[in-house]
Amino acid sequence: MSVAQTHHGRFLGSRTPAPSGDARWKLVAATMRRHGYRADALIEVLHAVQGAFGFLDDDGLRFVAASLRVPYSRVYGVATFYQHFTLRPPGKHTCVVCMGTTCYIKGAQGLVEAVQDRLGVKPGQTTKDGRVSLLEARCIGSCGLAPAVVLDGAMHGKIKAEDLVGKVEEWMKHDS
Amino acid sequence: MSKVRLATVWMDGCSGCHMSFLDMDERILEIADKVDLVYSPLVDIKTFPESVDVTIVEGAVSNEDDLKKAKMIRARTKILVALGDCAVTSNVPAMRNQFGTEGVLARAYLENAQINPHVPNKVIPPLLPQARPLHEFVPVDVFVPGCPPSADDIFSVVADLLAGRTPDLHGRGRFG
Amino acid sequence: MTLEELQALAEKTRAAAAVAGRVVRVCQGTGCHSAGSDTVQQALARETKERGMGEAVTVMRVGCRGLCASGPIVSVSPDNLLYRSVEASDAPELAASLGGEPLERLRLPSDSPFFARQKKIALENLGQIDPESIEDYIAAGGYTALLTALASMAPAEIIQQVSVSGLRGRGGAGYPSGLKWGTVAKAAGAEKYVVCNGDEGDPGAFMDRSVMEGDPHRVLEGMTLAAYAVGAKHGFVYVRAEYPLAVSRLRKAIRQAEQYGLLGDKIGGSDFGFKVELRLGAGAFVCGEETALMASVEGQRGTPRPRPPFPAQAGLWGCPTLINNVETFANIAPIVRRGGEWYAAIGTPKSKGTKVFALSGRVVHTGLIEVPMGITLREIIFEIGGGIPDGKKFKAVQTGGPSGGCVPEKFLDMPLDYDSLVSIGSIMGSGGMIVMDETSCMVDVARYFMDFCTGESCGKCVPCRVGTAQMHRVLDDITRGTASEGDLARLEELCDMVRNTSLCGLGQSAPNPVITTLRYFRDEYEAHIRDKRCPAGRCRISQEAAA
Amino acid sequence: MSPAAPGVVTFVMDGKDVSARADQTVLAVAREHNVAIPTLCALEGLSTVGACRLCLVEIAGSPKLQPACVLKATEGLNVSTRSERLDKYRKMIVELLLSERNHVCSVCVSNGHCDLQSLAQSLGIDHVRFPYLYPSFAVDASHARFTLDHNRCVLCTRCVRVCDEVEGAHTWDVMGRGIRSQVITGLKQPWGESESCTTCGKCVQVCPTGALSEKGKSVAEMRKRRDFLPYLTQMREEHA
Repeated sequence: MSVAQTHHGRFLGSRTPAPSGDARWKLVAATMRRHGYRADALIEVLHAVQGAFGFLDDDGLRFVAASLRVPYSRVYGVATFYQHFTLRPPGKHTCVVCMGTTCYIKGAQGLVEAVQDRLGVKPGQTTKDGRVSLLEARCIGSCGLAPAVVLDGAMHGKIKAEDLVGKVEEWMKHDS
Repeated sequence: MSKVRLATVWMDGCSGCHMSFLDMDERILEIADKVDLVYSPLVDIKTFPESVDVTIVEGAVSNEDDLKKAKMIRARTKILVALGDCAVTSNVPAMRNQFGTEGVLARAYLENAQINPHVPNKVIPPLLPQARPLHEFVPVDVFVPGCPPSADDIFSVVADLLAGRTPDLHGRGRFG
Repeated sequence: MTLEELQALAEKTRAAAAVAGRVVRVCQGTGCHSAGSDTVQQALARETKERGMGEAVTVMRVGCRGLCASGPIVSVSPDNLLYRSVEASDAPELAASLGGEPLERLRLPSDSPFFARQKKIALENLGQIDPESIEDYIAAGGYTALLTALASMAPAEIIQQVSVSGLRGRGGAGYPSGLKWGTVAKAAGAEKYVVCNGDEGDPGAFMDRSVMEGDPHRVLEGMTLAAYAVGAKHGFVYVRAEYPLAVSRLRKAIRQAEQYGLLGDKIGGSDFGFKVELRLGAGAFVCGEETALMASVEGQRGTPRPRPPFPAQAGLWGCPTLINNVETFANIAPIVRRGGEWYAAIGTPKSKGTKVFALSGRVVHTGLIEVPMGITLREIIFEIGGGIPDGKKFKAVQTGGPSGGCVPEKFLDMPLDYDSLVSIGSIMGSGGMIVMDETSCMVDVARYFMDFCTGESCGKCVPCRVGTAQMHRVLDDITRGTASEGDLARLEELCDMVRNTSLCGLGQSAPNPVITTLRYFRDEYEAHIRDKRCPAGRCRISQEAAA
Repeated sequence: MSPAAPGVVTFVMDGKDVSARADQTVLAVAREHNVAIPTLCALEGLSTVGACRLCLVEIAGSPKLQPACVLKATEGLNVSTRSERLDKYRKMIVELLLSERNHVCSVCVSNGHCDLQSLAQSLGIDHVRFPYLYPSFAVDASHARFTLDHNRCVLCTRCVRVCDEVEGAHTWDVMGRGIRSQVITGLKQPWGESESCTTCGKCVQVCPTGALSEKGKSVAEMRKRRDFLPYLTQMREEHA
């Protein structure tokens, strides 16, 4: 990649040791290498960390900061600016309710409340046993299928509150 | 010419604004000549009278008693003056707002109590969830910020009101 | 690859397709995909193979057909048949019907107004070609515009064509594209950038997603033409991370184009080179604003900065930068191929061409449509969209997302273009169009959008950061029945102030949903405040307030 | 009239002709001419961000207000630095700031020496018409010499900029977004545990309110010294 070489004299490569021997750090390191350890690749690299570990922890942020030579506070500022990044480990299962306009006028709020009542957690929280995270999305762009939810990565359209709660209850029941 | 019926009220404040009022030296005689002090912590009248020309309120609205009083005073008063930062901004009384009433009461009456720790439930009126400025509950006609407002400012405002002028502190009165 | 080689490949691909007489196209847009269209495709492939149709029938994946609510959609050509809600279990019956009587049970009339009233330019390949096959794109005439331009047009001629076409930015504000390109072309600087804004953040919008997923090469070709026109060597596509399919399709498309020499150095044997990188957004609506987007591409917090200087003068890393959105770029290749005059003949005098809309909400046919500018809202909602379901009454249509407004019934017959929408307090925006019926409370809708803007405000400037929070508070009070008359005046004052003093477009337009609902549905506000009542029966008026 | 000298422009400010260097901002020119434009985020010696919106001015012939701290002096420009509308907006902006956090002036180290407090005073704000939001914010007293009180922060980012641009440490930044934004040190660590802070104190001195203060200062005792900033930047330019 050569795009920003001209604007960023720093093409130093990095020798910052990974936080642990976890093989997933190699994936992160590969992303950094592909981007020439450029500071402007910060968001791409944070995506790589979250993709590998499911969330961003302090060790990861320090590793990325040191490798890309970006100040800690800037890394933290970027990581907390974007809604996609999370600093807390997600639950084993995730229930994302789309809160886009179309879903909203077709009753997404009711979906959130139903799950909230069942799990006792607010959007953005994970059940105490770490089993389920309830999340809200701004809009997943599946407005034709409103109201829509994403359960463990799979989209479900035109869903009813009782069906959604049913699916969430399965997660709570089974040791899957 | 009949005298102006003046009242002063002390809600959630430290009485400092009343002290500052009294601090205007011999000018207070000038005011005293023109007013009937129909209600005030400074005099021994137990009930707030029906029709009052000017009521000066010190203190934030912090408990149910304050709120009831504020509404009653407003109904019986032509010109309502919020005197000092507690009435105008809620000031120090609002510093409890971020901790919630339960936390505040526990801190005051349980954690810091030396003998017989208990939260009083008689005589003392229940706290509102937050201490808030007077104008968030009832319309206020004149604002005199300051902690406390200077005696000069208070005199100028009262003198203006007694003379039928609209008080103008522009550029003089200030929070704090 | 030269133009001759390109044409030869197109011929070869078309000839191969012609051998297979019948083509079954299975929509793999996100909507159909989530309804299981991948298993439908596998089942159809298996069935046709087992029936020995292997040579005569091709089963292929295509991009979004538009009718998302009726997915999975399957089409059969040359018979011109459309099937809806196809399930894997329908595959045997459907396969058996090929070449014979159509399967009426699942049939969707292809002359229905949903299709007949549309005019497809940006979307012309969607639903026709395999988005993961560059050969398919080339066979459909793809990259011809680029290689022809590189061989025989000067950069200024391309800008000239774009200017003549009258194309205006499809991302929202409608800035004339030719003018923007000209500014970047003229700007001094050895290094220039072309950025494609694929950060489709408006809730209720999925136009750009469908284009990136269904015809990624079209976007790349448009960007490359732009780069040649303005003198850029590097480009970025900024895509929402929430669109994983678009990301993978674009990634694949970039790789394919590089392999064919249609991206990279010496494109088409010319001296012109252009490289494209993908950059993933990470969930920030404000990054649709161009200065915020650039900050994000540079790996920073996506906060906007005051303009001027405009990106055309000082953009990415301070270099002149051309930013257009996905749909804008998708229109470029046809304009260059067929000429600006051709495009300018479509639409209205001030808004040329077509516009893609994501039609959703309380409407019978929800989905993706492309219509000529100047069409009326009534035609879109009641003819293409099939009207309001369940015998309910139309109340409003929301255009432009959180930056737009709610358009009431009295404007349904107004010809739709950039300027007419602005004149009634809304905006074209990127093309989200959400229909609401009598069950929607307009105060609640305004509160919803303000909640959105409060959460998406970057926090840099005071009016937007605190003003949206205060407006949201008032709206919340109104919907709970705890607001007073004075609150309404204060709300209007805040709208005026936030609109006029905010740093960027997000804040400047955040009051729009409130302003338009106040203008057209003031009685609903007053009912909440005075009578402590929600006319739509949607809001939960607090017991205390009602008493 | 002779043509303007190279690099010099003439424009109209509040109805009067003024001349300026072409690289000057309208704010700088206004200050040279003793025209008071309220500011909060702008500080001479730091980059401009145009964030507080207090210095917005009107430009004849344009519906858009522009921040004077960013707006460059150009030939023929016609700006108004005061108007009923601008006064109203400026007042509202300061009111919004006062409603946003817990600015209890009476018990603040900066009482009497605070930019926000004096702005409110000079704009004639005697009360805040917007409901106070009373958010919950902590005080960070972990640093040996300084205190950070988020309750009094206006998010002007002067601390962030001075630390990055002048001190070169970039200890500070902003986290979160919107109404939830807050300034942080390092990975949102306690300030005293930040590896990069040099304890130079520049952030404290440029802070317009009592959000950053020196320890040991009581109510109204914190006076900020900012003379170093133009001097430092000037010295750097000369030695660059």
